[in-house]
Amino acid sequence: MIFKIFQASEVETLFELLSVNRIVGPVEKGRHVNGSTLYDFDVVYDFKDLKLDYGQTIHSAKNYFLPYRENLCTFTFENNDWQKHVDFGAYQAHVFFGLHPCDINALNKLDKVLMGDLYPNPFYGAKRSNMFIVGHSCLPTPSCFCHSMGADSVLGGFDLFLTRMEDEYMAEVRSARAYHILERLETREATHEDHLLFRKTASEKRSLFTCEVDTSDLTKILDMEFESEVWKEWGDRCLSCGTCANVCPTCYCYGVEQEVNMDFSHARKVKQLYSCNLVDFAEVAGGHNFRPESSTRLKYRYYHKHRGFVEAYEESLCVGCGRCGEACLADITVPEVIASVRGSEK
Amino acid sequence: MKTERTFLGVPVVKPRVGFFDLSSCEGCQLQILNNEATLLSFLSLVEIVNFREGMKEKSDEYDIAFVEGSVTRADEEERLKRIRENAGTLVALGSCACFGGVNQLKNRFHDLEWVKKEVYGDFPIETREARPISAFVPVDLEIYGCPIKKEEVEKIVTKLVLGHEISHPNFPVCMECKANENVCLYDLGEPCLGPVTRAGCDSWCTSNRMGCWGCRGPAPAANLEQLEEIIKQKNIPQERLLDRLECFGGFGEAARKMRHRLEKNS
Amino acid sequence: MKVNCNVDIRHLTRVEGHGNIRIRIQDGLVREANWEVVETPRFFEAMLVGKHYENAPYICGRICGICSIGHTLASIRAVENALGFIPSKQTARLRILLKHMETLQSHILHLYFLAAPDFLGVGSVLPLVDSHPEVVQAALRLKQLANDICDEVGGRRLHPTRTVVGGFTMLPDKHQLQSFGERLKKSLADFTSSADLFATFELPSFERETEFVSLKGEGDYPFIGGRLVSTDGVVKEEHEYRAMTNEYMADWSTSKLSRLSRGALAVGALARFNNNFNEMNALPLEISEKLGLSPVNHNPFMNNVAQLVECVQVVMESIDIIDTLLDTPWQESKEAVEAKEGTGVGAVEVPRGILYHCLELDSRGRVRKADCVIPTSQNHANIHHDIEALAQWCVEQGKQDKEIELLAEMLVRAYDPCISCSVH
Amino acid sequence: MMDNKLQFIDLADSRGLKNDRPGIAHFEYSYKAEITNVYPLTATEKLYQIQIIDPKERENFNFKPGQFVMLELPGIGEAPFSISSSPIRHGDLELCIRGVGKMTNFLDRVQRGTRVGISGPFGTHFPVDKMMGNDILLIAGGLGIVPLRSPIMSVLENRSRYGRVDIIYGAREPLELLFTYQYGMWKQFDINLDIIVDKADDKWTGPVGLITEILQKRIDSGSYDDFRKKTYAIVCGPPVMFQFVCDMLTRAGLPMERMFVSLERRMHCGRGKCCRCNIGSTYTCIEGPVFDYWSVLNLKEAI
Ligand SMILES: Cc1cc2nc3c(=O)[nH]c(=O)nc-3n(C[C@H](O)[C@H](O)[C@H](O)COP(=O)(O)OP(=O)(O)OC[C@H]3O[C@@H](n4cnc5c(N)ncnc54)[C@H](O)[C@@H]3O)c2cc1C
Ligand code: SF4
Ligand code: SF4
Ligand code: SF4
Repeated sequence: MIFKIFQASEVETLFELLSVNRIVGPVEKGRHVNGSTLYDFDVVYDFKDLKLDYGQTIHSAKNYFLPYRENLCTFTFENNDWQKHVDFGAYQAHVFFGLHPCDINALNKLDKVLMGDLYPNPFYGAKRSNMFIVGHSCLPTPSCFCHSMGADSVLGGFDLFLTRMEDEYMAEVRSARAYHILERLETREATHEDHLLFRKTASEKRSLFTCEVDTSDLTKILDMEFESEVWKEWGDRCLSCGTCANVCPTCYCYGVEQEVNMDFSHARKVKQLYSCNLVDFAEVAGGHNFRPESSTRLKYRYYHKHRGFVEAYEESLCVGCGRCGEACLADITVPEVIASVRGSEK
Repeated sequence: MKTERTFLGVPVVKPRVGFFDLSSCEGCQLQILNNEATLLSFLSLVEIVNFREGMKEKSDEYDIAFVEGSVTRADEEERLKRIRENAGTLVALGSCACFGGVNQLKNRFHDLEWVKKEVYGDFPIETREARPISAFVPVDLEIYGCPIKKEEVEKIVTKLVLGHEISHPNFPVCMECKANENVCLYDLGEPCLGPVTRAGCDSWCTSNRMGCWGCRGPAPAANLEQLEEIIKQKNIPQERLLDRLECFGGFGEAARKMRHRLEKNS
Repeated sequence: MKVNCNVDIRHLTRVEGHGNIRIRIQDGLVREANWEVVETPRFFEAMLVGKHYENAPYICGRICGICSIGHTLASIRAVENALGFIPSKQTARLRILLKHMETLQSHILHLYFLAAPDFLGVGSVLPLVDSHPEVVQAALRLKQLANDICDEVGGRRLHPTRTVVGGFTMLPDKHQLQSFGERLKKSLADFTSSADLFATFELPSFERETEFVSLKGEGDYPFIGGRLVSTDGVVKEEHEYRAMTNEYMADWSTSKLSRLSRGALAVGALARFNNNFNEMNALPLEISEKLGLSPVNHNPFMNNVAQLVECVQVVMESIDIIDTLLDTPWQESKEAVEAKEGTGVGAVEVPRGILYHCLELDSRGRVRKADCVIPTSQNHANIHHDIEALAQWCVEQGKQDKEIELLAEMLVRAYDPCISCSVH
Repeated sequence: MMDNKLQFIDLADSRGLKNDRPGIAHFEYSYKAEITNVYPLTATEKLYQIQIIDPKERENFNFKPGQFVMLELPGIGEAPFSISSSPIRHGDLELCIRGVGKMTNFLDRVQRGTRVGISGPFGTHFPVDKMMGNDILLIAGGLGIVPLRSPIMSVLENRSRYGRVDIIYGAREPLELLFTYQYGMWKQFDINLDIIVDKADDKWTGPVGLITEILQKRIDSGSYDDFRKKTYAIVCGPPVMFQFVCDMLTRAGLPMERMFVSLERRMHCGRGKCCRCNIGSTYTCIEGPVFDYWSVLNLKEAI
């Protein structure tokens, strides 16, 4: 990895250099009743709108690579025959400016399921291959626990990662393309002092976490506590609304619907991201539901993320971004649920 | 005039349809006309043979009857029964027909004499509690919404004509609201029935920063106890939740119980 | 030849709501000529009692599916007047724009889909799809434009979602507004061709002296708030609306009825035109002249023409409003409003005439008493008298059965009555 | 500045994700096929013979018993179905489908000649090759006979390579029995076929009761050692049924790794992406639908 140092003010130059492309980054979306600012990812046209010091966005950036709704194919009908047309829905490259380590880690996890395995998903793959990612360092929010999930720093999956150190940036350069763009900025080589400062910044960040999840032996504990009463309690609270999955940067499950045009000349097959908390997630034709109670569905969500995925990929499907807990109206948060399952409620 | 068409080799008949209205604002019917861009395609899908608001000719021979509005008078019950007899498929169009709609707001007074007096004084006028049409006749299909969402209606009617089974979303409005990446109304300090209301409107209101009022009725797994808890925790007056639950009649008993509870406590 | 005629129309078509026409003419004598309103009452005024004011616009919008925007705005105005709140200029502009687009879509709906079939000798717009495709296309285009703007400004074309006490929950997108402005400018051409089409329609020359009531514009063609006037010279303030409507009941109608200086009064496009023609822009005036409409006109069939003229007026005003909005930076969309005791009246000109909502609030902002006076209810008595006069006129003209029936239907339709709304 | 413009790369192509590559079942690729015949079997089930139209694709389409395909009716829906025909003979694919939902009820109205989409084959299979030289016990309840028919055919075609073959098939009532026209042929191949129904009608002369009653007799008729070392079982049917049966077999000494079941969960893709069929993080569509019973016991809430 190549490291470069540049003045904080140069980041605007970087933005301008990249702005011939469509840039997606954190912007302000309104004000919470408690006075704090609400952020979300959106297309940014003006550097002034880019809020690099955001805490956490409400939604992840997944709409840009794993859209909530996507056309899987269209059919055209003629004379009792039909043709199927598939379009992966990638038309232009995107620059993601200001992704935090958790969100880049989330992409890396999604890559494993959606680009690896038996049947790589070209809809995702085509978009994923057309991204230029500028990561940005962050400070813990009251609800994030990425360090517990090992996602507070990111080793790959980006082009450039910027760590803010006082009034300078340390840039980790991961791709040749990023290297060439940085050549147009005023940068210098990182010195030993910079390396020390980097470590200091990192350890300061670590000391700021207020929220934690104990993941030791978690896969086994989840199995042991499969029948635990706490699931029922959480289940009673759950609204089965699917909000947690929608804001989650790693939730990818979906449902498919087909619809025919009013003149029967076309049809569409539409995918919609789903959520395992929704009542009919595991319902099959004829009405049998494998998870009829909200507690079994909520439990499944934790099993998939913190047990099953770990077995399959040796890492959890949760990056600890804290979004689901923030968005959940019933205040169901990962740290609390896991603590209660471990029997160590705070 | 039934035109023969096929889809995947299965014959598709162009059904004769009628639109009828009981007590309502007639907005749901109007939504069909409000479909400027696709109106002509809609007309190729069905043959409209009875539509008082839009045409003079009327026929009592129809395959599908769309009935808008709730029943609030004896003559409406009679009309509804006649429509049921004529129609192969009876569709309840909009929240008034499905749940009683805003019309049932007067039911909460229980004293209809007071209601009449409040509006008409001593002038004699006939009315009774507003009820959904399913209280009087079997209903084959319900299309929710106040107003109905035209895109949804088109999808549903296409399926109806094709003979492709129709199912409503089983998840609440929050799903669609999140997919539209809205800021949650609760973050803005406003109440919202999104977590308990059946989706399908594509979060019509919340995408416009208006909290959901539950016009489409409850989602299958609606957790109302928890929503009440949330409203309390967020310091939003309970009354504002009640207003919404009560507005369209979809939450029937739950809303009545809540009113009873609040009135007892105040 | 003596005229004999029985007209019995149950549930008149191509109008909103349920009404019947009954005419009995024996040997050239009009025995009976009635307009009956049989719509079921829904008791909106009672529904609101005890509810917080935030419910009023939301619920009242549901009085009517065609002019839900007007009802919503009237309720909002009533609440704001009761609370002594004056909306910002930006809010006022957006509301007027929204109101105009409702007027446009409603007038177009009436003119092309409900009224035009009579003049073209068909039962509905459906046959026109094949016989007059360009007319239908133009109508759909105009209506869609108006509706699209309602969606963008009000959140929804029917039962709007963004309109609340204090302002809007959300503001329209400026890029969208700009493109709407352009589409509106282009639409003016459609009106010139519409005017040509309407010039070919033969309107009955029937007239009956009528008192016309509307808002009075001061430097503009009025739509929201202001003084109330009549062509008989009555002038009242907004909060004195009861003196302008004088509601009463009659056994032939489930809707309340109104009167002023005479037995009946009329509201609507023709009333607005008759009272405010001097506030109109040049182009609409030009069109009105071309179509033979000049003040004060007492032919109820001319309401159709007045609607067409108003379409042009609201389009031109909307173009200006959009320009102003584009030139001004956005302010906060909504201002905080304090609940307090008070009574407020909101008078709004909706497509069918002047609409009043009056709300009495208690100190916690709950509705103690609500009163809504709907334009069509103000028109019912006049329609009733017009039918009598029309029957008489038909006898004089020697018209026959079918013709009388059609003329009676066309007369009622000309008022563009919104019956379910009038009975609310 | 123009060189900062990111070149749009059609990486989908270079990664082999492109749409137009028949043969490998890429994500949205399906074979166009034609329904060549429809045979009503009972009041609710029909047998569909389906032929992939392109001869090359048809030639390359190979599957193993127990695997399933996704059948697509354009504009109507797509759903998973076990292949019920012989994996060895390259005839038309046979699917036996019950009308229960949106797509299947529409399919019920569809005539021969209709074009459909087929993708797959997907999933794991019954290891019939490994079973050679052993006794085989095939147990089906209700619609479970459908996925079982393919291993049955495959065993028939290599009959001499297997030891004793028993089929135990239970249905609710005689009218619900599937593939009745084939029982005679199965028996000709020296297969012990036991059929039992829950409720007899006037014409029924066979046994009435539960599958387990017949199974008990079968277990009693063999030796424990045969069971432990020489027998494989395939059990298909509703979860309660296969749980009962498998427990019984376990008690009789049949090792759990020698019992196979097929799990049916909701599926929207068949390719391990939609997550709907997951049990924990096990994809029924990739790691299943065929599992040995030991794996099933280890899947939380599988049954
Ligand atoms: C591996 C496997 C093999 C199967 N083999 C057969 C067979 O040979 N014959 C047969 O009749 N049925 C079989 N089924 C069940 C069959 O898939 C369902 O009956 C079918 O999906 C119902 O689809 P629908 O659109 O009519 O129902 P709907 O209820 O309308 O279902 C909508 C969608 O939900 C999913 N879904 C619903 N029920 C099921 C279900 N039981 N299993 C999987 N997905 C479901 C599908 O994606 C379906 O398109 C099998 C299922 C699986 C998983
Ligand atoms: S955990 Fe929370 S966000 Fe997730 S479904 Fe339940 S209530 Fe909704
Ligand atoms: S605004 Fe309403 S619908 Fe949207 S997420 Fe919040 S609670 Fe759910
Ligand atoms: S958001 Fe709620 S109130 Fe609004 S349309 Fe949807 S269901 Fe109805």
